[in-house]
Amino acid sequence: MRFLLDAEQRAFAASLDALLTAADTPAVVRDWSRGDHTSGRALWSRVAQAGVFALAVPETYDGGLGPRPVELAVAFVELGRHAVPGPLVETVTAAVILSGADPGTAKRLLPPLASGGTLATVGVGRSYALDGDAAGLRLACSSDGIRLSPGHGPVRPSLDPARRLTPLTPGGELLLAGPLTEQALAWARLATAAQALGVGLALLDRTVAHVKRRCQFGVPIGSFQAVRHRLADAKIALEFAHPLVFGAALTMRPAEVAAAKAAACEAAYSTARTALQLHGAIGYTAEYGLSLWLTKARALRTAWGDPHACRALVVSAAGDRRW
Amino acid sequence: MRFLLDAEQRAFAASLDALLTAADTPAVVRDWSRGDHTSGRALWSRVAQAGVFALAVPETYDGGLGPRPVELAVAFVELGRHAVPGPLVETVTAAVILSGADPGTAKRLLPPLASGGTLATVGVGRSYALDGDAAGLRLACSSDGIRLSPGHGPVRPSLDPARRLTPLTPGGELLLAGPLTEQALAWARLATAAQALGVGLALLDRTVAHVKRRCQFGVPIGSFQAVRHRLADAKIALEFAHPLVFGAALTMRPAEVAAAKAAACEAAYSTARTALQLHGAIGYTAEYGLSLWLTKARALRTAWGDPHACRALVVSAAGDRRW
Amino acid sequence: MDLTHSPADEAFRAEARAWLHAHVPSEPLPSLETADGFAAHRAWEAELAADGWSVVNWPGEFGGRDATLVQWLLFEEEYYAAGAPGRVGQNGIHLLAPTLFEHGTREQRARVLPSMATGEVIWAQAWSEPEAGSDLASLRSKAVRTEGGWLLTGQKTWSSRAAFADRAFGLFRSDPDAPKPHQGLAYLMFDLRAPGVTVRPIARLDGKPAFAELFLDEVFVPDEDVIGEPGQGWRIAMSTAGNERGLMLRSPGRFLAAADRLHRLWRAQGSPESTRDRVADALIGARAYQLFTYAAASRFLDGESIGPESSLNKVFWSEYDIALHETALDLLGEEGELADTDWAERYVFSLAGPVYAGTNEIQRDIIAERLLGLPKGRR
Amino acid sequence: MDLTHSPADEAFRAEARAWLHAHVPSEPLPSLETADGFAAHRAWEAELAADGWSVVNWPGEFGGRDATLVQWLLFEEEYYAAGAPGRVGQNGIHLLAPTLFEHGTREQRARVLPSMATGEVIWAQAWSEPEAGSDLASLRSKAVRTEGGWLLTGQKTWSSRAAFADRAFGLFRSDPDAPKPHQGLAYLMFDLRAPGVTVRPIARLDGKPAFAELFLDEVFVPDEDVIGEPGQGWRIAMSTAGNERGLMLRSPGRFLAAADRLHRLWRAQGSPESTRDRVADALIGARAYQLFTYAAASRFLDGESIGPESSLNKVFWSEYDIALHETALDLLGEEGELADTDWAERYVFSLAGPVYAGTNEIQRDIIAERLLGLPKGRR
Repeated sequence: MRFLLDAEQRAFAASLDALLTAADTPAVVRDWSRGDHTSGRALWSRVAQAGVFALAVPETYDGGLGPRPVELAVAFVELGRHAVPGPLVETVTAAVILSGADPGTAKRLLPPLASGGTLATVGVGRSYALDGDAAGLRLACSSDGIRLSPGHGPVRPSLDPARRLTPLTPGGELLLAGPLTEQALAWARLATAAQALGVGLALLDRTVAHVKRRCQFGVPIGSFQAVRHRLADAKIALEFAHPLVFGAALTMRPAEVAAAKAAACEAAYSTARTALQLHGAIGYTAEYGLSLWLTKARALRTAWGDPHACRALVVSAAGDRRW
Repeated sequence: MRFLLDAEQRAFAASLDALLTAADTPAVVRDWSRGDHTSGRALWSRVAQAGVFALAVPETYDGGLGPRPVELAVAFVELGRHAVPGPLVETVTAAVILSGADPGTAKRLLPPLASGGTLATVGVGRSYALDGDAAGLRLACSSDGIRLSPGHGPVRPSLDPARRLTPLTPGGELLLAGPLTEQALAWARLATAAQALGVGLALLDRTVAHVKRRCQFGVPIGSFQAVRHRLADAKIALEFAHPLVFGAALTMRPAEVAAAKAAACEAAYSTARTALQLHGAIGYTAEYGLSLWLTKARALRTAWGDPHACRALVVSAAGDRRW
Repeated sequence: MDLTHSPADEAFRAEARAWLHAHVPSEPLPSLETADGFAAHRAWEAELAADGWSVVNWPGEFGGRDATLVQWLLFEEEYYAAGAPGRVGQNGIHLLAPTLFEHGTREQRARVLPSMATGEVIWAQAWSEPEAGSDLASLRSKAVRTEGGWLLTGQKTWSSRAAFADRAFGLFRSDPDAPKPHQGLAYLMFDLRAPGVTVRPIARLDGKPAFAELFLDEVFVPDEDVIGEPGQGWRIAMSTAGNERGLMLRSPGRFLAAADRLHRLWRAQGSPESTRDRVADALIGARAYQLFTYAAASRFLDGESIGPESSLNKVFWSEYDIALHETALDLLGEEGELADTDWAERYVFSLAGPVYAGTNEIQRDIIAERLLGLPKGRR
Repeated sequence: MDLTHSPADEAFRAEARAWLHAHVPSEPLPSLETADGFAAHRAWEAELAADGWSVVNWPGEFGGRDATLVQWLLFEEEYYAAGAPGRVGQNGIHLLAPTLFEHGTREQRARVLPSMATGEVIWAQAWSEPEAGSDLASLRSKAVRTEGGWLLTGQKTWSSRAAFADRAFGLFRSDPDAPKPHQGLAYLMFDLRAPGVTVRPIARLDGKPAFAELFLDEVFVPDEDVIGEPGQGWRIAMSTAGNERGLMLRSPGRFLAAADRLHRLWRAQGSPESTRDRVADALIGARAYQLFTYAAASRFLDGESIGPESSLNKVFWSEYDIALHETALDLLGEEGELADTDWAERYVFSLAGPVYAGTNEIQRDIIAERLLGLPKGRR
């Protein structure tokens, strides 16, 4: 038992952080939100080169380094912290789905996901798929199987402008029989939970910095106890979501991943509410950077299973075995 | 439209307040908690003389002044503020039940309730009745009718030591056919809501006084913003429960009364939590006066329909008509 | 205690309901935070005004119906129950007009109010400045005396509606030598298209330009557009701020209608048991707010003024509004993420509630100090 | 990252489980806050000690098993999962013993620890005074030098377990002339039945004497019962307070068992949909607390100390515990009002959590200042 990231994992997080700090992510987000994917694809390539998507691709395929869910969670915390746009979770999920396809299909489709050459999205049932207009590979999941969707419908806006929601065109090549597996869903939820945790951490950091700087009535507002205590509560929520995310990555049990998803998304969203309140009007504007994380915290809450659905899974699995 | 208490109603509240302030209610509560009802009966008589129970007894019966639900709510706010023990709500409910009995029964049983000569309790189904050991009249309600219960089982303690819970002995004279009416339940809930509101107001008052007096780190703790804001939130909850209670008393529509019950009990309970936290350890002791209200706030929450049951009624009635 | 309305009031309510039934657009107008939507909402103001429904509580001479406060509340209940559009003219109607009635001259009222009532002139507020959020007394934009009037120079921000509005009102420092920071301020009205004014729209979270920054460079304002004495702006504005946070800013009718909408959504989603308590709380909260307002209106009609208790009201409705819309988004599940829906627009709007018109932190400080009598803290 | 336990640790866990399965009383003991219950719990401590399970992480010479921190966590998980009784000796075991290990003499350890391990001597804490709640530095009870020891005079309060315990430990002002209030304090152990000690039990909300006031009138304490240097009591106590708020005060095993209990209650009540989310949050919170503790234990094993992050832990478990028990009472409906049930006893116990061992307000101040680096506020 040693429930801490090792030196290599910490170094991986630090290198991603450095890469994303150097990139002008806010500008990339603005381009992406307008449907201009050029700068986003460039950033995507660098994220892929760092090995992020390869973590979800089995080692047996070209470019694969996985499955390594713990390292994936490490990466997605950083992607969330830097508000990187695009179908990140969906590309990971597509890789896990395709790992279960026949070897020929997997061998054909997985390497471009690992290398970053192809962005993928995944739609389940009639719900929207993220960034279908940017994805080169669109998987449509229904109860009868998973198909390579031939196209996508018109983009609908999300509360998070960087998320472009698209219905997938029915039909296309059948890749796998049967619905989305529990395991693929667990990967989607784990990546979303880690991303949400990163979003929450960024919101807390930025808000702490803001309240130290912003003065009212002659003193920094961070010296007001109501402000201090609200930030302390955000810190507590995030610090207790953190081990759930990494515990889930270690076991990959669906109920444990669902617990992490619910806790990380609730912590991120309540931190977003706190961040907005403590920033005041400036936080409510689209142009101030905070909005990148604020709106994502809301959107990730319902992506890949809202907190209520996740909690339902936790309760139904309880009693079967210890955590 | 004039949604304010009139001068007479305000004078009634003030006279009850004076009466109860002069009585040593904490000592009465301690006696009552031990099963010694002597001082409680004496106080009960004075409350009855002030006309409180008569408000639920129709004018057509000896001693009756009612039905006057608004004045009843005025009275029960004061009874709650002073933590008066005994089957207050139940005596009112019994009066409303008996008003629907045949005139002979009503004429026999109602006047002693109005005068305070008899305390009554009411049990519904298999649940406990309050203070069955003190009550001279015990009504047992079931789906087949309401009976004069011949006795009561052993007292079980409540979290509120002043509430002594007793099962009622089955059998006895059948007074009315059919279950407890919606209207009688509405009176029980209105009285409980008003009592809970009074409990919450007392908790707020005492806590405000405490934080002005109690010093830590060289200043009154009432100057700390976390303390100030928590009390502001308690004030808001109570101030918005208040009009619901009086609005319900005016209309006596079951859903409106249920809304008042839910809101008043939630406000009182959250104020109790705040009061306990801001008093610190002293508030957690049985001997310090605060416990009289703290424990009652919890008990009243579930008496006569917990918040969830009350909310269910609100939702099911919504849409039928405007409030 | 009495919640029944007089026959005259009920007749007024019935007349409003009938008119609204006949006139409310069957399709929602586009968002009023867009150019198209602003124009559509302005046209709706004109339609309201044509039949005397835009400012019911104003005197007849300015386009109103001399409605009582209670009648105004009933009108608002009917207005929102009918699903009528948001009021693009509300800054002028609820903030500037009460100030003109109390502090303006007869000439100002005659000149300003009729075009406000018809929507011909839409007003924006210009209170905040970059360095003065909750701390209004530290305003720095100045008004310098010139012949026949004043020259305004400085920067205002968070000016709601200003992206598309015609005129604005706000406070400017007219006497830099006044001994205290909230003295020496003038309350002025100015044209957003006057020479020297630059309007820079600011997009809110969903990208819509719900407010703007105003850059003012020696903007001329004639003396006739100063309200009250030039040094008394703070006192005059505070009486408006009382109104802003008081009865008129958020009428109970809004929330009664919102709670009904939520209840319908809940039923349409299959009445899930897991959100039943939250839907009930929305219904209960709307009724509580309505009755709280009726009680306040009754006290007002008794001659009492609306004092610090308006802080209770502000915290209540702003947190209520967010909770209601969060419940709606939760009910919608994944669909709740979509931005091009009425629910999303209303959710985004609700998020600003705890920040503007005096942050909820400031309101809680006021409640603690002035309603509970707690010692002044350093906050 | 690794959550698997070594074969040795799993063997330790299995041995503990087997012993508990064979020994845990089938009926709950009476409340330990009553005279009968205290005696029954003391007997249970002796039964634990007889087979070496009362203080597993202590060295063998004092009655322990030299268990590692991880083994202690596993023992606690098994202990509470088995429904074993509350620990009447916990004040001594978790607060005094760590202090003796760090600051006591070899003689003190040999004299005090074995009887603590067997429950023969039950210890009460004596920190608080009437005028010093969160502000411990303002203690006034004094220790005056006398031949061969000290004379204690003053008043202590909120002394948990003291109504029935044998001995107590606490801080006393030994040097009234020390330049700062938290200097000049001595950390002392004393007999609750010594001449000059008056114990007045205090009843908590449910009437049970869960703590007591101590009146001390020249109570003699020999030098051998002073821990560390007489003037260093504050520093010594702070290292104990770190333990108190840190890993040992509330083991994850408690809450894992409590969450399971709640889940069983929920199912017994028909699995109502309306409380499903709250039951899920209890299950999730227990797991979060367990994993948070595993991470802290891992850092501790790496040689890091447990610092201000113990404040996160304190706020989390104390609010978690209340929420869990409120959910249980809500599930019980009217039955939840009954005071003579395990759920009621645990609910009342949980209510004290946010107040003791440093109020949650103080903890949030520490989090803001030391973990977030916010400026010191006046609170």
